[in-house]
Amino acid sequence: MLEKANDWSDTFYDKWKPIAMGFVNGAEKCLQCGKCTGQCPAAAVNPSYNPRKIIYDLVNGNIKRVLSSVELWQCFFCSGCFATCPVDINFPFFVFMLRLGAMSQGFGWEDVKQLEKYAEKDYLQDGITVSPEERNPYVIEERGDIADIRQKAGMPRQREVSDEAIAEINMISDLSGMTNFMKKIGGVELYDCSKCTPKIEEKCKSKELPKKVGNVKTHYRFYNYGVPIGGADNA
Amino acid sequence: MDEKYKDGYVEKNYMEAFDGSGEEIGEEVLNYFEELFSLEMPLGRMMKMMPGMFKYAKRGKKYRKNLMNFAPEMMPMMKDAIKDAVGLGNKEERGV
Amino acid sequence: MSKKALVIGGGIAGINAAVELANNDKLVILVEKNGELGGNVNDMAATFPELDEAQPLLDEQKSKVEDNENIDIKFNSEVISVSGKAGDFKVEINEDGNTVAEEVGAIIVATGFNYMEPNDYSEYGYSRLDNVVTSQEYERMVMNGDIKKYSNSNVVFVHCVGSRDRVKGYRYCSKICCTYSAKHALLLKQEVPSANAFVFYIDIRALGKGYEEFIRDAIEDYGVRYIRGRVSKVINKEDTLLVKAENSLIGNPVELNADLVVLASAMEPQKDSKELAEILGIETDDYGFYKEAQSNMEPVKSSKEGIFLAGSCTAPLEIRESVAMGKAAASESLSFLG
Amino acid sequence: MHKLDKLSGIREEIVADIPIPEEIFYFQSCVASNKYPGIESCTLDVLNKLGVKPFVSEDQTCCGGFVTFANVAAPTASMPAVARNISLAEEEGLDICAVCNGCWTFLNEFGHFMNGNDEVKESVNMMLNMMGREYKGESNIFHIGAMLYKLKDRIAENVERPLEGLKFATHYGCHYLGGGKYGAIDDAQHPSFIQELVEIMGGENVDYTASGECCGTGFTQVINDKEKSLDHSQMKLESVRDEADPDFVIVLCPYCLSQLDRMQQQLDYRRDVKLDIPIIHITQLAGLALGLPKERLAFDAHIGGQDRFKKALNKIGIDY
Repeated sequence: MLEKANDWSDTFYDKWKPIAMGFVNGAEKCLQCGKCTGQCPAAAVNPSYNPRKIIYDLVNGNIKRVLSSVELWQCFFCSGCFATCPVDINFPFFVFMLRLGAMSQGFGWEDVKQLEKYAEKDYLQDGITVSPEERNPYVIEERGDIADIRQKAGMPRQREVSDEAIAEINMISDLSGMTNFMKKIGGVELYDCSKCTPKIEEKCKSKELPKKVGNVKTHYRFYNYGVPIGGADNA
Repeated sequence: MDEKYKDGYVEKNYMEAFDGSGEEIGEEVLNYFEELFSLEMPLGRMMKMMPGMFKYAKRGKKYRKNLMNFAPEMMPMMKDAIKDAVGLGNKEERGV
Repeated sequence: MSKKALVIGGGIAGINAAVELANNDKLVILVEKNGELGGNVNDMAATFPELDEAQPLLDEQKSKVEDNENIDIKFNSEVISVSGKAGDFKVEINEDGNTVAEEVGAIIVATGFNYMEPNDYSEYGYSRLDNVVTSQEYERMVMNGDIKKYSNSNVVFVHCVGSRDRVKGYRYCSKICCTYSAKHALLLKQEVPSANAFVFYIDIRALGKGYEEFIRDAIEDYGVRYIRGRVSKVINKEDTLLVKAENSLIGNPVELNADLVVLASAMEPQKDSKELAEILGIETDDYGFYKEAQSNMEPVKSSKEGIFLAGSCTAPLEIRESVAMGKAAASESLSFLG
Repeated sequence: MHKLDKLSGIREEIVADIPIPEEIFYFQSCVASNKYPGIESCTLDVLNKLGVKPFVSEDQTCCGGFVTFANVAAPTASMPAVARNISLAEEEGLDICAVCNGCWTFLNEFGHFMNGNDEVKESVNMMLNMMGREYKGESNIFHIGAMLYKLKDRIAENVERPLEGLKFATHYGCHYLGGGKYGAIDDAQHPSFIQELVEIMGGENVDYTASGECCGTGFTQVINDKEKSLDHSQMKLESVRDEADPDFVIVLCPYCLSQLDRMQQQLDYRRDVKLDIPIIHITQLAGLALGLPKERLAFDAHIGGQDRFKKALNKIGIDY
């Protein structure tokens, strides 16, 4: 498809830098050398993922393509690109910011929704993001209850976090807007593909998608940086 | 490959997933960022903080004491916030 | 009475400046830090873009200096102090531990450059892995025939090691690496036709007469493969090396098994260039290269009257331009030599 | 092929700046506490044995890195959460020692950011003041790996159980050396300080091709895109099994430990890939050498490589 460069946003990148308070900057220094992609673990398993292209689009203002892409959500956050970058661009921070931007446009909520329980149930209730409850039955079968192992090692059956600490992080959550943010995530209704019938599928293609559900508009994301090759595995 | 990524769908390319031009979308995202990262204390934000402070205070005497100690610091901020709310509209003046 | 001239540095630029002055019946003192003339060209197997053997050419140049009665060569010596003004400099030279005082009318600085040692580039494994060498070491391997053992193997040439890198290297472009990497690949193909040469580049900067054609010849006639992408990592895999990069024209990561990796290390100013600048009283830029009086119109004049610049002490330069600059500096200095 | 003796990337100037304190604030990690308690017990015992008293605070919560970078929390929540945790150590006048690469980077990175940005610091402190706390930005944050390296002389003096005849491979993890490249004690691409510690403890180092690769967790990919995450872990683990075949793989980060350990079981069930590789944390390595009892090492919390655990531990005289 022919892309119209005058549809890109000339001002976006210039304006967002001060908003991010210097937390992310320097993308304009990019040489397009490709050192980041060459060592990228995500690029090694996702053929279309490419940090170099995302930076390129951001600097040139084609944020529509960045925000609506599946690729934006494939980053491993390993910081290998930052470690090797000849001009010191901290790419993972850009991904972090761009994901927030994508969420404001209604992309990627299905990923974030899966993670919400870690914040709401574990972090805010127990003060610990990883809960002692094991969700994988195979692991329990193999290893048994973690509380027993803690006890055998001479520690209390459960790591204690004081009530005061939990009250404090809950207050931080309320004050900083985290609670509201999470409510928004909880309010998203997602399309359940497992319940899909051929009939719905037909509709899915012909009818206007994405649709508005709850408070947040949810969209499907696109493989904007090239449809992945390599057969069904890469869908 | 998953149905939703097949040719038919991808053809309805990312351009159509957005309502506005790149410039408009950029502005939208920037406004969102501004709200998300703002450090100012407008009245609306103060009001949002109230339930959190009540919840915190309800937990016990010690928590209330922490809050009471903080009250003198809070009054000038409240005043500022109300002043801002009265002079709504000009963001630059508020030092965003 | 005509005055003597002082030339600091016996590399290719210094040699040409000295010879040019001597041919004009001026007495020249040539100060060389090492025990032999020639500087960095001593490590060169061949020149581009004609692939002439470098050593015979250099020997010819050296003999012009050595046979010349007007030139007094001081080996293993350094300038330790300079005073006075243009036309009337008083110079102290440390020659093999003895201090010699001289009076000269003009000074030509031709101290040259240094190949950066890419020890900080741990991702390329230099000095950590075997079979990872710099271009300088590779030229020596060509000269002593070590590359013959790489038959049927993959040899990878990596551009921009230390150049165009503001974190671990220098922001500038070293200018000649593109062409000399092509030269290296060509030499490999000529000596060992069964070897495969891969060159990883960001942009090709062939800024010189015949350079572009030289690189095209390498691609078209010799089958050197050019891949656009800076190498991200060189790791060892059993007995060979694994080179990881992105093919950034296609947009996919690539992996390549290599037997030898050649790093085109950046040209940097001599380590002591700033100290010499202080002795001479001339200005340097942030990197340590000497600053010209005016970058376009006065390329060989330094910031101080009577002191002239030649060759790669001003910026990364090829041989051809160093020679031209040496001669230009000689002719400009004539006016101070009475 | 490695010329480790020729050039080590360890940054001596950073190592020299690490103090050897009498007491340190032990920053508990969520994975260490609730999945691999051996890391927690070993850290406490090892620090005690080396003459550094660990201070444990029940007021400490999780660093909040996961919820922030998973985009579940508003980013404004992460700064005060980090500041609150650091302020706990400041109240005691202690430096912080983190056992997890994630905790270390998150506290370090955001702490630095607040120190350099008064506006943010003020706003964060306003929130903390409501709870009677204050963030000053005085405590340093060290990784346990760096602490152990700094204390290597004391380790050498205290080795009770030399690890002779055991082979060790290493996995440094991304967020200590790569993400925190300006604060880490070693080079990001050719690190060697764990190898040095292993040598001090009498073990043998083995190398493999994928030693510098990411574990494959991909932060949230292991939840959202499990197959891709498995692809990467499989590549890494197969390289370990085929090329190095070590008795233990030492990791710096509990999150990497969790991934490399648990994915062995997943790979077995889903793809029929048989791997039997014991993965242990660096504090457990130190615990082994310093002669901690097997209960405190708590290797029974690990899923993968239980057969190898038995063999290797029997070799150095532990009845496992």
